[in-house]
Amino acid sequence: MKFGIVVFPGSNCDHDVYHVAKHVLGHEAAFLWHKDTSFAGIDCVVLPGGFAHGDYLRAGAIARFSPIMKAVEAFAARGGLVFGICNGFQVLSEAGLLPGALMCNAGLKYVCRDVFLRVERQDTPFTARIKQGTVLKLPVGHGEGCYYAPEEILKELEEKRQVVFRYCDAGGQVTADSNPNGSLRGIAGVCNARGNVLGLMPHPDRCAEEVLGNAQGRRLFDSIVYAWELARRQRI
Amino acid sequence: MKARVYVTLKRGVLDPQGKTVCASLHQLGYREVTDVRIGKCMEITLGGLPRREAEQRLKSMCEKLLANTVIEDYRFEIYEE
Amino acid sequence: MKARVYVTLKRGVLDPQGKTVCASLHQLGYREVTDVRIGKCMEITLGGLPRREAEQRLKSMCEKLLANTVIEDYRFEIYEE
Amino acid sequence: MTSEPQVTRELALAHGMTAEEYDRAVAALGRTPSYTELGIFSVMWSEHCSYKSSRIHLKRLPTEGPRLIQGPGENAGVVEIGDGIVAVFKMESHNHPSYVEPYQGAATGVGGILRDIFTMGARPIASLNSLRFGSLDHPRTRYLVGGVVSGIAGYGNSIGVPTVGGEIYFHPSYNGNILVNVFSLGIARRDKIHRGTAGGPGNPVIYVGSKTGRDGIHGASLLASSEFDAASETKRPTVQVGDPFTEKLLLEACLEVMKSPGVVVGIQDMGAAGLTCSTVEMAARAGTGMEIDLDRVPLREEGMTPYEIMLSESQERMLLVATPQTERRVREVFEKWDLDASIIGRVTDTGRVRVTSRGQVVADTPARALVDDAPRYKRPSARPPWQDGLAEPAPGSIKDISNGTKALVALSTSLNLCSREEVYTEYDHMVRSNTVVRPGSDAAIIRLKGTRYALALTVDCNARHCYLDPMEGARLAVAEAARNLACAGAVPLGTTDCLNFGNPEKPEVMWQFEQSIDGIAAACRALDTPIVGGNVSFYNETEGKGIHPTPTIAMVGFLVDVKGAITQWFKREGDLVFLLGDAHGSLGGSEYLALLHQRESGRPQGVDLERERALHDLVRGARDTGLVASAHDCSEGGLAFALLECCITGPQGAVGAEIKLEGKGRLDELLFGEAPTRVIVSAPAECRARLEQMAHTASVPVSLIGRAGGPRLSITAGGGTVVDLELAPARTAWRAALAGHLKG
Ligand SMILES: Nc1ncnc2c1ncn2[C@@H]1O[C@H](COP(=O)(O)OP(=O)(O)O)[C@@H](O)[C@H]1O
Ligand SMILES: [Mg+2]
Repeated sequence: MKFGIVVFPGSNCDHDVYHVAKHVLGHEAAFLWHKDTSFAGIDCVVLPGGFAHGDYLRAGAIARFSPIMKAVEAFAARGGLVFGICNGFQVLSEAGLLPGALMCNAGLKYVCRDVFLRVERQDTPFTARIKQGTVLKLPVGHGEGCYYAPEEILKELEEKRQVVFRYCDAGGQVTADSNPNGSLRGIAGVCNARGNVLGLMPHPDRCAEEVLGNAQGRRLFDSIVYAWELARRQRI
Repeated sequence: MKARVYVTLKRGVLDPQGKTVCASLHQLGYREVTDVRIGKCMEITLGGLPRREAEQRLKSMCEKLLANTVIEDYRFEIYEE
Repeated sequence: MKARVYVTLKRGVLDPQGKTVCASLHQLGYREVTDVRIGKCMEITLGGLPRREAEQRLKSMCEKLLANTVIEDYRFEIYEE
Repeated sequence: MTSEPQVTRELALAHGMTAEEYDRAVAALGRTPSYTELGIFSVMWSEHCSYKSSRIHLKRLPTEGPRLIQGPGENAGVVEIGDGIVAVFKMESHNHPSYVEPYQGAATGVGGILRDIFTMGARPIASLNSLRFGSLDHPRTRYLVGGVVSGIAGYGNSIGVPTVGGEIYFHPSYNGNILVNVFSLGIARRDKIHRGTAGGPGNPVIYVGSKTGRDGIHGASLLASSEFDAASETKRPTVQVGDPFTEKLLLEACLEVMKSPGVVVGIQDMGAAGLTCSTVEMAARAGTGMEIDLDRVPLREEGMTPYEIMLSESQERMLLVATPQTERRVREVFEKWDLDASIIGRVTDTGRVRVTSRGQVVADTPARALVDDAPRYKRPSARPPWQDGLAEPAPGSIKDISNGTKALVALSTSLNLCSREEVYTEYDHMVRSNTVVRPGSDAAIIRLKGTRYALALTVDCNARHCYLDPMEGARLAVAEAARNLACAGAVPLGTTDCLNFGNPEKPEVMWQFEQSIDGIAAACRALDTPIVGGNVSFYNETEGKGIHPTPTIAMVGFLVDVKGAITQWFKREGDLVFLLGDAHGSLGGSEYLALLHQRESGRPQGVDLERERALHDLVRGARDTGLVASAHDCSEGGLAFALLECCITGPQGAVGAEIKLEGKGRLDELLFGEAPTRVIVSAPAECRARLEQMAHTASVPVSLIGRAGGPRLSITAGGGTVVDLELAPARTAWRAALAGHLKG
């Protein structure tokens, strides 16, 4: 399978995702330059972490207008897998591909540390190999990760089960203490209604190898590969 | 021609920065302060457009880029230097 | 009583945000924009002080906390709701 | 064109030059300098740029080694790692600007050191910092801490270079002069290293990056070259605002353009003294000259004079020399990254830097003279009379303790010893996904993708030791840094230093400086870790009060296999705990004396460098044989505090220990006395015999002092329990303490 990694000016984790896709998973990977208007032969588009356009004005606000984003939108509309990690999530929400907004952390500071996440559903391509209710340990690294949406949107998200990950404690309880940024309802990751676009604040790309002391992030990437293969087999 | 654009958090959206500044002001002894809300203020210089058109253009800049209307309100004023 | 405090970067101080937003507006086709400077605007609610005193207090809040006078200028206006 | 002021001796003095220096400039030119030339001479010969007080002493530092590829003299040092890969690193101070505006001062400090690294063709992959602040009861301290930490985070996080370690200390001597020392390391292919030379007369000189503004005119150079006083507030130039986004683009564009060989002839960042320093130094290094036209310099503001353009310290700019054949390629790449690239001149063979503006020559100075003929001073130095008074026998009249639990808790929650988590969680320490050991162990470890190699990084200095005994303090700092690397399983590759001192015109400060240099030199020689570059920051004085001498040492170590990485915390219940090295510590200069008895006195225990080295070899050797589960350097806070750290610093929670110490004499000295050359290791029980055997062979004292496990740390000595501590709450308190102190 082939991952396409969007490079915005200011993307920092583009190489990290590339490394996971290519050297850890052993799949193909290509960078997609933000000024390009199209791409082909890509099975999953990843919008990586970083500070696109310096995150000036608002995180993701300027990047969403990059020429490549039209192509990403079209790709998503065709059912293609789109995965926004951290800054990528911020770009997707600014672009309206995902609901809500990511605001300044409640603690006002950038925060880099491990958090626990509860997987809220298994029936997405990004969690296909992870049982619902599983607690994962992943690192966060962001200054604007506080998820916000108006009450009626939150309701809708819950009804349609679009909340895929929530911050929790080691035992899986969603508590205020385990929430690193003040996100409403502990939301760490949401998908679109169709389930093919996911935004996630924590970084699976930073914990996909044993040498880094934690390989749990790999489970998301393995899920993507698994779901893609399943879909391909069904197509045949 | 210049414009001042004010972007503020919508009512009801929590403003942790404002809260913190308010608390710091209290600490410094400014007990009379009861609330602080923090927003952005942008000063935009624009080339000569008729005022009406400038207004329309500014509105669309705000909607598209300068404000995120999920969480923010905006207003602007146009003035000549 | 309320006050609006505007904190802006001093003339000559680089404004990376403004520069980047300006470039982005150009890309979006707003070629008429020639400059953008981004500052903060704070809405402060204060308990009943005589106006003169409120002015003094606000000035000192700005100098002490709200603005960093090494790189920023400030101004404020007081109004009743 | 505005006419420029007439240059006089008085004007030169107002520029911070001495009368002799001015005469020297006149002699170098053979005439009275123009106003712009005066500006150029004054910055190039400032303390910050010319090292005029330190140069003759820096020569004593060891700058050679089998792995050393580039020592001092370039933008950063280079050492060989293996397989054609090199590490490029350096440390710089940004003390004065950070005191004036902590956020931007620290941020632009990070920006500057990163440019020094990627200028060399290396991709920065890790940063460190070493910070010193005044006491918490100083009204500015909390503001400064918040600003500096956020500034480092703001810049480093945004540009995507992980900040993997550092140190923070508080002491009243820094009340008016904080220290912000930033270190960065990059890696490159050995054959892709670039240097700051302007070779090839005729070649185009290209300006890339941000536009030039009026910020920081005479900034870093002058600010850092004289004492601080109330007047600096008004004299102060506009503070520079950092733009990490532009720097990120600059980084990517520079590395891209340097990837193909031969495109870039030479490249240098514009740091202190901006365009002046970069043109002059590049020409001087190559023995060439340069002609530049200021009309082609991209400007941010209108009406800038030649003087202002030459002296501006606007950030995020570089000067690059290409060839007539490659200049198009350079422009293409910078255009791709939306950056300005403007040909502002050519390399010449005249040996002079000639600057024109609107068709007129505004400066025409010899390049070499500005660099090589810069004044050099052997300033008077003298051991201050008060120095002896500090050495009073340490414990003196202090009453010994009968139980150490309370003191241990006090130390572990004290401002200088509590967990730094509150700070380092604000730094992205994981971006680039190489961080194998995060902040919080003796040294950080990063792996090198595509190889089995890893690097260990640490930065150390105990300024109290340096104050009490500058020579020994410097030796101790180097020894501690090397010990930290050994405890991580690494061999030192090289060292960079940042020498922070007071006013060099004071003989006592100069004495401290000279002593420190000799201490560093001796220790680096003995421990085989050459100095690859560094920085000197003098004039850290406010109204006559200087800082403790603070020669910060940053050291880089090498692991052939990342699997050999060691961390400091106990891993398993039942592992045996050993002390390698001498059991005895001294209260002289200890944290215990300072914190609990408000005394900064006594002699820090000196280091025997041969024994130190044997200890490091032993730790690494034992690791290679699979005999260590953890290794921890035993420094501030003594044996008891080091043991506590072994128990509570692990990310998974506390692992207790039962410890039995032998020792006669004072209990406080036994528990909290400090000494170099000591490491606490834990190892599985079956390893005991072999570990002891290895230690004996290496002539390193070894004692089995206990066993890991349980929820408590208990220490017995002389038959009684002297420490008994429940670890879960102790760990929580240790972790939360810094936030508490800073909240006030
Ligand atoms: N304390 C020191 N030890 C070793 N080398 C030093 C020291 N201080 C400065 N140097 C070297 O002197 C040269 C000039 O340093 P510097 O002027 O700080 O560079 P920059 O222009 O990047 O600030 C560098 O090569 C630096 O490594
Ligand atoms: Mg340099």
